[in-house]
Parts: sequence; structure tokens; C-alpha cells
Amino acid sequence: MRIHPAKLFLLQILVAVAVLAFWQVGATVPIGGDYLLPEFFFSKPWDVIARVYQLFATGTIWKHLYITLTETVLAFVIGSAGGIVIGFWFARKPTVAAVFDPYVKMVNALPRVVLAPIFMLWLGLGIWSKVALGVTLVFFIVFFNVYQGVKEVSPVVLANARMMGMSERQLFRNVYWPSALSWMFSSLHTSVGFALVGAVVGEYLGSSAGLGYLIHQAEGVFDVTGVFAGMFILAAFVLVIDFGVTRVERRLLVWRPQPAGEQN
Amino acid sequence: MRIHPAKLFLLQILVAVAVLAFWQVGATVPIGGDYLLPEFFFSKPWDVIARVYQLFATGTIWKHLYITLTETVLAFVIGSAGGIVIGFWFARKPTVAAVFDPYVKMVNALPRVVLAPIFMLWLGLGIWSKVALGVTLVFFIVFFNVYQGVKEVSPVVLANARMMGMSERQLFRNVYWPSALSWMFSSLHTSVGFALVGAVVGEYLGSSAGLGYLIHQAEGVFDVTGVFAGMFILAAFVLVIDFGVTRVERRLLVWRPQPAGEQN
Amino acid sequence: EIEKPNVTLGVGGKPLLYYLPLTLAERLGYFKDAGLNVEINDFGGGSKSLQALIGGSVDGVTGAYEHTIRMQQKKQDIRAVIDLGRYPGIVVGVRKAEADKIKSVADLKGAKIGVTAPGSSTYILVQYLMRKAGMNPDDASFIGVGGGASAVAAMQNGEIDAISHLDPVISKLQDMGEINILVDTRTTEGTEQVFGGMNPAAVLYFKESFIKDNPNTVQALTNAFYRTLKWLEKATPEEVAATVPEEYWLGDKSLYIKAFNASRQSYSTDGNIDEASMKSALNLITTTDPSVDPKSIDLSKTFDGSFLAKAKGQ
Amino acid sequence: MDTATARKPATEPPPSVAAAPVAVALDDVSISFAMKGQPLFKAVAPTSLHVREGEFVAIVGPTGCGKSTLLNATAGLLRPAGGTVAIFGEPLSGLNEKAGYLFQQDALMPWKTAADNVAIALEIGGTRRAEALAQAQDWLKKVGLGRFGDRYPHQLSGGQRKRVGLAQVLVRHPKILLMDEPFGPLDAQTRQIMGTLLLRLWAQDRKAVMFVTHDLEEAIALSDRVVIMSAGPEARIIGDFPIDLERPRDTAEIRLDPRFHTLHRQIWDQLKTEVAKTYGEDMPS
Amino acid sequence: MDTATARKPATEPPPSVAAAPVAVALDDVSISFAMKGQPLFKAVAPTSLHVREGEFVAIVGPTGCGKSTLLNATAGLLRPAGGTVAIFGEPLSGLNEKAGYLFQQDALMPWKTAADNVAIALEIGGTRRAEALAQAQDWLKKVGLGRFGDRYPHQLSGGQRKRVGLAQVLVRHPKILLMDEPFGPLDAQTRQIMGTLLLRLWAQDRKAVMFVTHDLEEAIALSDRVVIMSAGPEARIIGDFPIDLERPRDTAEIRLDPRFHTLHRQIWDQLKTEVAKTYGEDMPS
Ligand SMILES: Nc1ncnc2c1ncn2[C@@H]1O[C@H](COP(=O)(O)OP(=O)(O)OP(=O)(O)O)[C@@H](O)[C@H]1O
Ligand SMILES: Nc1ncnc2c1ncn2[C@@H]1O[C@H](COP(=O)(O)OP(=O)(O)OP(=O)(O)O)[C@@H](O)[C@H]1O
Ligand SMILES: [Mg+2]
Ligand SMILES: [Mg+2]
Repeated sequence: MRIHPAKLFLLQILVAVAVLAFWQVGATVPIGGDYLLPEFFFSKPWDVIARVYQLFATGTIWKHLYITLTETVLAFVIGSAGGIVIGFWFARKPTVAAVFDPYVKMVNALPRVVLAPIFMLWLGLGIWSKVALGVTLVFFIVFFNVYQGVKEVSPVVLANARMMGMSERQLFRNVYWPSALSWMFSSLHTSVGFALVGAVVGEYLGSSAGLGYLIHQAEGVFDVTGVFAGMFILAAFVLVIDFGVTRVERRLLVWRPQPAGEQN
Repeated sequence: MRIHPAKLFLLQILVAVAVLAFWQVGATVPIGGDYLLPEFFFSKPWDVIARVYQLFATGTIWKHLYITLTETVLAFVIGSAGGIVIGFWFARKPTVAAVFDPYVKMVNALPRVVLAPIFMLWLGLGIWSKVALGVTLVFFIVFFNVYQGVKEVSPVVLANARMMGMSERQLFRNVYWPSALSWMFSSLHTSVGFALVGAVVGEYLGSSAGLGYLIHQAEGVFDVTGVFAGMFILAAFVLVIDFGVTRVERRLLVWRPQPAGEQN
Repeated sequence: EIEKPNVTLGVGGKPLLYYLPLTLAERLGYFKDAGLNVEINDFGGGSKSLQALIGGSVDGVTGAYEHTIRMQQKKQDIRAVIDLGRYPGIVVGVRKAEADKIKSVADLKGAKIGVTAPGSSTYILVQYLMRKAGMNPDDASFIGVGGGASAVAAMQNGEIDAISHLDPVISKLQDMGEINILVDTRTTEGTEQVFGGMNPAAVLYFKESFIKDNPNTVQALTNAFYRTLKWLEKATPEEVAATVPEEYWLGDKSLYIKAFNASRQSYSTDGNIDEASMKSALNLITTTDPSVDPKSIDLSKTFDGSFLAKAKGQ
Repeated sequence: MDTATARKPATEPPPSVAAAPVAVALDDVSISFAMKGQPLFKAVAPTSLHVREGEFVAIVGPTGCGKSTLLNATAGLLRPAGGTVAIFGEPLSGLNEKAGYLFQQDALMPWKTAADNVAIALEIGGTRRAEALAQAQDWLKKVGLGRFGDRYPHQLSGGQRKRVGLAQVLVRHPKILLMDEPFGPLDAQTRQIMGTLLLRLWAQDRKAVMFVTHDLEEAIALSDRVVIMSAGPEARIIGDFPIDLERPRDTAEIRLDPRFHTLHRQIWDQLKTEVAKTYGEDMPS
Repeated sequence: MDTATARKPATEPPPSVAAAPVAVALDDVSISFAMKGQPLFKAVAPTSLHVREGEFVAIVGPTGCGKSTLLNATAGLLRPAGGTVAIFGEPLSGLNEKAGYLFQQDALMPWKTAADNVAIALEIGGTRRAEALAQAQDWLKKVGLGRFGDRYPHQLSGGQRKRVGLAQVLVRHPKILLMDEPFGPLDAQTRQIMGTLLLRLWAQDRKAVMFVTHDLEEAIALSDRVVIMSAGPEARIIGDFPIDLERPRDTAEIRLDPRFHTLHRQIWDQLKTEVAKTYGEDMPS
């Protein structure tokens, strides 16, 4: 039973309003002498909205937004491409996978914050060191899912394709890839957010522009309103990228059956 | 064709040796006047190993390790439990999922580094603020995968189970849960690393003990050897946790067919 | 002629009052006047901006003088050319509730002390104070509370008994009435009490090789900063507040002015680092870090006063 | 599933059907499929079919005509585009809880052993696990798989899986049985044994059975009525033959009965013309 | 897959088989399955079977005896525990590239339409897409699915899916055909049409065919030899009946031939005892 789009939108707005109302109350109405969401740490929703408006109105935001978005998209694309390629490679070469398995897991456990100086050393202060940080997050998420996705291919379909005489390349194109797609997209939805996080953390740790830079500046001077405005803009833009991913997903997964018997 | 465990181990060691050798050369042999891996940023492998040994020999590491591990395990358990529960809930309640979908994605895009002060405000400087940071990473990875995993349940098997008269609870236990398991474990492998990253970043941003604290301290005085020693210990311990996850996975997924026709 | 008109400078937390001269030089247009096009990169911390310098991604850094000493030990030749802050600006404060128990550094025994980060200058200062008071570093427990809001939160929540921190956190805490000041190295009086003299804080430093290859560029930068110091010496708090971006005001102009007034004395007026203050800085490091051998450090290589001399001559 | 009521000895003659209440009433049911970028596919044209309690109805028809679709609608898995489905007089909304459905495709839970797959059908209803497992084992024996209880589905042959599915459905004693080619992947001998088993059970508690098969002999041997569907799209029921062979029947012997042959020829003739229509357009050259 | 060689008119009499080279040689092949926590399951005891080029061999046997397993070994998907598999004289290592295999289970790629599923089998070999699609459409027509080319597998009925699979295998004209109950989910009429189609193709380029079925009549009607397997475990080939019915055959008419009935009875008798053994232990009560 699909919900009507207009009703859905209404409900979504309702949730947003509820959250904002709670925030406003928490920041302005003391409960037992204490504020639930002290303004010093949380600002006030209205101030944040006003600041977001101001950032756009004065146009200062565009430059930063552009940089951060570029980094995010690059991190997302490079990281997921890498994750897909290496994931497929590992899944098809069990020996390689077995040998490198512990190392992949070890690298995944390195705190990216500590790696930042090394990326800056190698890639300079431009966008690439931030992209690299995002890539290290996105890569692993996509990698593990693609790796598993390939291993989940239906054995009968695979055997059939192999009997047809498909080469490894053809198997990839016609069997592994489409079969792993839904795994991949699941990881991509997670990754979109992480790509942005990587870019922003990179900027946060060293940069001269970008939303992370803005947030960092604001944090240093207790400008919580600025911090929240920055985060809000971030989050909104993730939705835009994710919307794109969902569109592609819909297109590529037309063949899936609607869940049977879910209609009533 | 499974590779023999002894041979596998040998190959793994070989990779480690190769990496260390490359590192040693990069740090000590200048190429065209420049070092590939300047000692200032990378230390030297032997120094790092010596430092790791010393940390364990003097026993200073145990306290820090214990704290970080506690945080990691808690973040991992809470985050994945939350991801599983909410993932299942969303998958079974399409309306809820549709309404909250954009908000989940927005929250996932918030840079955790920026959230740290808020966690510290709410949860104090103890382990819980670090756990919270880890949870925010783990949760989303597990959530998206479980959500997708539930939707991937075979429609025929599901229809059959429903015709048997299974209640929602029974469906969960007997159909959704086992079917989503391989998705879940895929996400858990990614999450182990991220749980640790979360804990360490939390410590890095404010704490009085833990590996992140150690690393931060070493960074403050430009003690790269200390930084790398800390990261190495981190990474090694992720392997231990991941080993546990893999054991559980093997146990729970005994029913899977070996990939047919892969034997030759 | 200027060899490199496009220079990148690194800084670890630009809005901090500690680095005020940098922001002023930029906002007053003194870099432009000197024929420079300066790009300022802000880093997550002082050590990160230093790493960026060593890695070659920035040309110069406004950072702690202490870095030049530490880098000598790491065989990196880093030299300061002008002093921006003559006092460290670090303040040790005690939570109001504990104020009657902790009246001197010696009372810090067993206390939980918040510092910006383990290993940072705020941490080192407390260790130095404790040593001077005849205590061991592990007589108190240190908690990294980070910069910014999390430090305020830690104090508010009562998770630390004392704090060693910089502005604006200290001013904010004072403003909120959370702390009493124990040691204040923002002022001449406080610094003399601790070090018996000056103790250089923020400086402008470069790699030695950069100075050698780009003397005119370095000169131009030094000139700009010297001019800024002179402007700052005479400026009223209102003028300063009007010059920095509004976002730097901590949400409240009067608070900013309060904070500035508290720090005012710590800004260098002549940009010079004399031998006594160098020794004082070295002493601070060697007292708290036994791995640094004072004999291996050649202090004359940490500060190159030639550019400052020319700047003054103009 | 009131297994307790009306348990009668297996040798009892078939219940008198005419007077029994209608278990499944499909009235003017039509079924369509919407597909992206294609016109609506009208699989089943408005069709009526009533099955009484204790009645065994076999459904035959050319491949792709809509037999499975009709069973899905009866099971409540598919909402008809038009018409009504009523179960024991009640309009069906949601799933048909009175029905057990043996799917045409493999539908065992791959993560459960054969025994668990059967036992779970009972456990759902509250039977204790030990008891459920014992009954499951019993049923596996009945379908000839006593030694295969601890195999996972992928370790079984096609016919073995189907029989586990059969046990899974039958163990619950549903009042309505929907069976989609239950004996398809079985050899002739096993088919007969399973057929006999099914008949015995059916007689015990007056189940209503809708049985899809491609084997006309089997349809006649087992059922009270053979229903013929026309080739799709817009398939309809175009023949409804009462099978007046005596009960109880021996599914092997009955094929020697001359009446059996008359019926077979009658039905076959009609079916043949129908199948020819299926290929009306696509007739293999 | 040399579709070009030896194309002969469809009406040509069957090739003389005795002199033809051996296409599939299974010698003392035994197959076991290892299962965790259970003793080794010896599915097939050492068994030999030779199929010559141009020979059509039908394999019948009780459910679960090891027919699919034997085909899997011939396809190279399963390594026998003992014995050798040789294809045209060459010992088989890896996959059997000369064979086309129609699996017992659904094996279509769910992400491709019916037409694409068939076309891909050609595209793999280098056929251009347009040409492959045209041929695919042609083949879909032959199996009666001309109008279903743009459906995804889940939008097809069971029998329709099987026929797409059939087209997918046949379109490549493999030298060896392995077919596991290819006509299982089809109605009797469609079965015969498909059987005729298969025979025509087979005669065209002297394919070797291994054809698993549960329908003994079908086995006799189509094949040169009917091979009977005993009940498992440790199933063996226990009967090998040459079918000396004349070719070309009309699969419908031939069932009226008296020789057909003699053969049928002969084979049936042997099969019956075998199936009874299957239930030796698990005989339904
Ligand atoms: N999900 C679907 N979407 C579109 N068309 C469908 C869908 N399911 C079935 N059909 C079509 O509906 C018709 C009837 O299908 P159904 O599965 O009921 O056939 P059937 O009689 O069971 O055939 P078979 O004997 O081959 O199993 C077929 O033409 C099929 O292609
Ligand atoms: N992967 C496996 N693991 C263990 N046992 C298996 C496996 N595959 C098949 N078997 C067993 O081997 C025997 C032969 O199986 P096979 O699938 O070849 O039977 P079949 O002759 O094709 O039967 P059917 O006619 O039912 O399809 C069966 O008893 C089956 O349980
Ligand atoms: Mg069907
Ligand atoms: Mg089989």
C-alpha cells in the first residue's frame, strides 16, 4: 500500500516541524532551571534558519558549497569505483582476497583524522587531500558490500551463465554486476553521507575554504548558529546527491519483482 | 580451490614484509634528493615495532587498550543492534521508512567531528561520549544494509511463510532475520573498523585515556613513531574483533550452498 | 623584487585571539600593501599547520615559537622571523566550586585538569607549573577537552576541577562565572610570575630553505606583521573589534572586547625575541620533556632577527 | 485447522459434496498485471469457480493460461482486478488463513533443514518444538524422505524438495488445499504413492482441494471435477467435467477402468483444441 | 559450437549411430557429497555410460536417484569422486564447453528480459546484438513465446520460463545437449510440440543428447536408448534399452505403435521394482 506523495510530503514536513518545535522549546524554556538544549551549544532553530538564509542571500556560501560539493562528488565517485573494482576483484580471486583480507580490515580501522597530515603531505592542501579522506571512508563501505554481493550470486544462474561459455568479463557484465547491484546501491546510500563527512573533516583539519572550513571557523568562536547552519546546508545537499543515486538505482533495477503478496 | 592455510599464512607474512621493506627504503633511501616517505611523517618501521614492544613491555598500554576496546565493543554492539532494529522496523513499515528516509540520510551526513562537543555535553568525557561517536558511524552502515537485506527476501519464500500463517514476529525470526543475515554480516565487517575509528576520534577530541589519547599526545609533540605504534595496535585489535564476527557468521550461515561449479 | 607574491600561510585556529595579528594584517590590507597575495589555510591545530609546513603545502606558519625548538631536535630547520605574542596567553582556572580548595598550583594534586589536548602547550604549561611546585606530572590527571565548546561543556558539567586553556574559552568561562583564575600568562604580571620574564608564544616561522630562497618575500611578510603590531599597539578595543570579521565576536561584542582587553598585553610590541625569552622557552620544554637535551639545541638558529631589523629600519 | 473434527477412517466413502458448504467461491474474478511501459496484461477474464468442502477439483489448462494466478488469488496473495473471492462465505481480505498452498516454485526456507522446514509449520500454531519435530519426521517418512530430515534444501534433489514442501503443507491439515503441480518433478511411481497419500488425507477431514496439474490422467484419477481453462490471455474456464468414478479409488487400478478412458478422451478432445489456440499466433513452425 | 557443419534437412533419417565417435564417455564415474557433521553421501556408485554423436539417450529413474547429479558431472560442474569423464575423447577438466545444459531449476537471469536472456547466449559467441536479438525472437516464437520477449522472468509462468530456458540452450546449437526434465512444467500438448522441435534440431547436426525425464512415454517416443537408474544412494545404471522405433518419428503418432507398447511395458516393469526399492525403508505407511 503505497502512501500518497502529497500525504507523504505532509508527514515529512510534520516531522521537521516537530523537531524544530522541540528544539525551540528546549533552547528557550528552562526545565527545572536547566535548559534541555542550552542555546550555547544548540543555538535556536530560528537563528539557524536566518543564518542559512543570510549565507545564501549574501552569496558567501556559494564558493564554499561549490568546493565541498566537488570534493564530495569526487570522493564518492572515486571511492565507490575503487570499492567496486577491488570488491569484484577480491570476490573473483579467492586467494588474493584471503591474503589481503587482514590488511584491508586493518587499514579500515585507521582513524582518518590521524591520516590527514599524510594526505596533505602527498596531495597538498587543495581539494585532493579532502577527496582522499572521503575516499578512505567510501571505499571500505562499498568494497565490503560489493565483495559480499558478488558472493551472493545465485549458484544456479551462475552455473547456467558459465555453461553458456561466458568469459570472466562477460560473467562480470551479465551476472555478477547486475546481481551485486542492489548490494552496491545499499552501500552507496550509506556512502553518500560518508563522502561528505570525509570532505568536511578534511576541510576541518586544514583548508582555506569549504563548508568544513566555515564550520571550523564558527566553532572556534562559539558561533553555534554558524555551525548548525553549516551542518544543515551539508545535510540538505546530501539529499540532492542521494536523490540522484536513487534515480539511477530505480533505472538499473527495473527488473526486480515487486514484493509479492505485500499488496494487502 | 581453497588455498592451504600454511601457504596462505606465508603469503600474508610476505605481504607484510614487502610493505615494511618498502617503508624502510622509503624512509631511509633518498630518491633524487627527496625521501619517498620522510621520516618526519612516517617514522621507520623498526622504530615503530620497537615502540610497540616497549609499550607492551612497560605495560603502559594496557589501560589505554582496555578503555578503547571497551568503547569499540560497546559502539559496535549498540550501533549494530540499533541498526538492525531500526532497519527491520523501517523495512516492515514502508510509511515510516518513507517519512523518515530524508532525515536519516541527513543525519548520516553530519560530520561526527563536529558533533563531538554535543556528545560531550550530554554524555560527559567518559567512555560514553566516545561510544556515542562510534555508534553514529556503525548505526548507519548496519541500518542501510539491514533495510535493504530485508527487502531482498525471496518473494516466494516469504509468500510461503505467510501462507503458513506466520505472525510478523515469526516472520522476523524465521524469514527476514535469516535472509538478511548475510547482508548484516557484510555491514558488520565494515562496522568493526568504524566502531574503532569512532572511539579513537572521540578520544582524540577529548579524553584522559585510550589509544586515541595516546596518539593525540604523540602528535602534539611530533612523535610520529608513537602515532604509528598506536595505529598499529589499533589495527591489530580490529582483526581480533573481526575474527570473532567471522566465527559467529560461519556458525549462523552453515546452511548456505557452497558456490556450485566453482570447484574446478 | 618579491620572489613569490602568492604565499600560503598556515595557522591552527585562525579566529583565536592568540593569532589576532594574522587576522588584523589580512583585514587591514597590509599584505596587499606589501605586494603579497596571501592565502590563509586554517588547520585543526598548531601541530597540523607545522606538519603542513614540513610537508611543503604551506610556505609559512603563524604558530608557537616552541615548534622551532622542537623541530631542531627533529633535524628540521625552522626559523621564526618575528614575534607576534610575547606571553603564552595560557590561563589556568579553577572551577568556582573548588576555588576554596585549590588556591595555588600545589593544590592541584589529585585534581582533574582539562587541557586542549594531551601534549599541547596548555598541557605542558601545567606540567611546568607542577614541576616548579615540586610535584610529579602524574600527581594530577589530565583530560583533553578540545578547543571550543567542548571545553566549556566539560567545565559546566563539572567533569574537570581546573582548566588550562586559551581565549576565548577562558573569557567565556569567566563571563559565565564558572572559574576563578589561578595563573594568567596573558598579562605581563602573570607571565613574569611564572617565567620570570617573557616567553614568546605566536611567531611567524618558515623553513630555513624558504627564507634563503625567498628573502624578499619573507621581508615583505615581516614588514606587514610589524606594521600590524604597531597598529595594534595603539588601537582601541573598538577598532580591533571593528576590524575582525563579525563572526569572531563570540556572539557578543562586549564579550569580545573583554577578552581582547584581557589578552592585550600578550601581543608583542616590537616583534623581537631576546635571548632570555628563548632560554625561558627552552627551559619550559626541557623541564617537561626529558627527551629534549638542552645542549643539542642551538637557540640562535631558532630566530632570525635580520628581517625584523630591516622592517624596523623602514 | 480443526484436525480434531470429523476424523473418519480412511476407507470411508467420499463425503456427499452437493450438500456441503462452499469453501472457495470465485465469482467473476478477473486478474490483470500492470507492467511498466506495456499495456495492462489481462491474464484471466472474469471467471467463476466454486469449490465445496470435501470437493477435489483438478485444474488443467495450457501452459501460461493462468492456473497459478488463480490459485494466488484464492490464497489472497494477489488481489483480483474484478470480482470477489469468498472463503466459507466470507469475502477474502488479506491472506486466506484457511488455505495451505504448495507453490509451483521452490519455496522452502533455505536456512532450515528439511525437518525444520516441516516442523516450523506446526510451531507457528503453538505446537511445542519436540512434538513438532516428531510429527515432521513422521511426515517426511510418509513422503519417502525419512532419512533426509537433516538436509538443507540445496542438498536435496528437485523431487525431494517438492516432497518436503508437500509435507510442509499437509502437516498443518488446512481446510483448503491449493496445490500447484505438486507432483511435477516426481516419477510416475512416486506420483501414485503421493496421490494415494493425498486422497487419504483429503477424505479424512473433508478438505476442499484445488489441484493444478498437467497430467490429465492424474487429474481424472484423483478428482471429483476436472476444470479446464482456455489459453491466455483473458483465459476463462471453458470446461467443467464431473468425474463419476467410484471412491475410494486406487490411483493405479482406476486407469484400467473403461469409464476412465471415456472421460479421458472427452476431456482431452476439448483440451487439445484449447492448446492449439495457445499457439494460434506463435505456433512453432 | 559448429552450427555450420553438417546441417542436414530436417527430414533426414537418423544418423547411423554405431559408427559415430563417442561424444560423452562416463567411465566408472562415482559421485559423493560431503556434508558437515554427516557421513559422506555416496549418491552415485561407479557407473559407466557412453553417448555417441547423434545419439539421443533418455535417462529415467526414481526421484532423488542421481540423474541431475550425473548431468552435472557431464557438464563439468561437479567433479566426480572417482572415474573419468571424457568429451569427444578428451578427459574433461573444467567446464564442458561443447555442452548446452537446461537446468532442472529456474536458471534465467532475472535482470534480463526473455529476449535478452536468449540473445545473450549468442552475443557471448560474438554475434552482433541486433542479429542475436532477431534470432532470439525467432526462437521465442518457436517455443510459443513470440509475444513475451520483453517480459522479465518473474513476469512469466513456470512453463513459460522453462521454454525461455529451452530457447536459450538451443539457440547456441551445442554439440552435446544435457536436458534435465525440460518439459516438466508443460502441458501434454506443448510437450509434444517441444519434443518434435527438439528432434528436428537434433537430427540437423547430430547432437548427442542426454535427456532426463519422468515421463517414460516421452522417453521412449524421443530417444534411441532409455537408460534406467536404480534408486539411490549408490545409484547405478541398471537397465539400458535400445529403442528400435523408426525415425523420423511423429511423437504423437508413435504412441499408437504396438512396438512402443511392448517397450513401454518392458521398461516399466524394471522401473517399478526399482522405485519400490526407493521406498524400501521409507515406504509411506
Ligand atoms: N507478475 C506478472 N506480471 C505479468 N504477467 C504475469 C505475471 N505473472 C504471470 N503473468 C502472466 O500471466 C499468465 C498466467 O500465468 P500463470 O503463472 O498463472 O500461468 P500458469 O497457468 O500457472 O502456467 P504454467 O502451467 O506454465 O505454470 C501468463 O501469461 C504469464 O505470463
Ligand atoms: N549438494 C548436495 N549435497 C548432498 N546431497 C546431495 C546434493 N545434491 C544432491 N544430493 C543428493 O544426491 C542424490 C541425487 O540427487 P539428484 O539431484 O541427482 O537427483 P535426481 O535424480 O535429479 O532427482 P529428481 O528427479 O528428484 O530431480 C539425492 O539423494 C540428493 O539428496
Ligand atoms: Mg503455473
Ligand atoms: Mg534432478
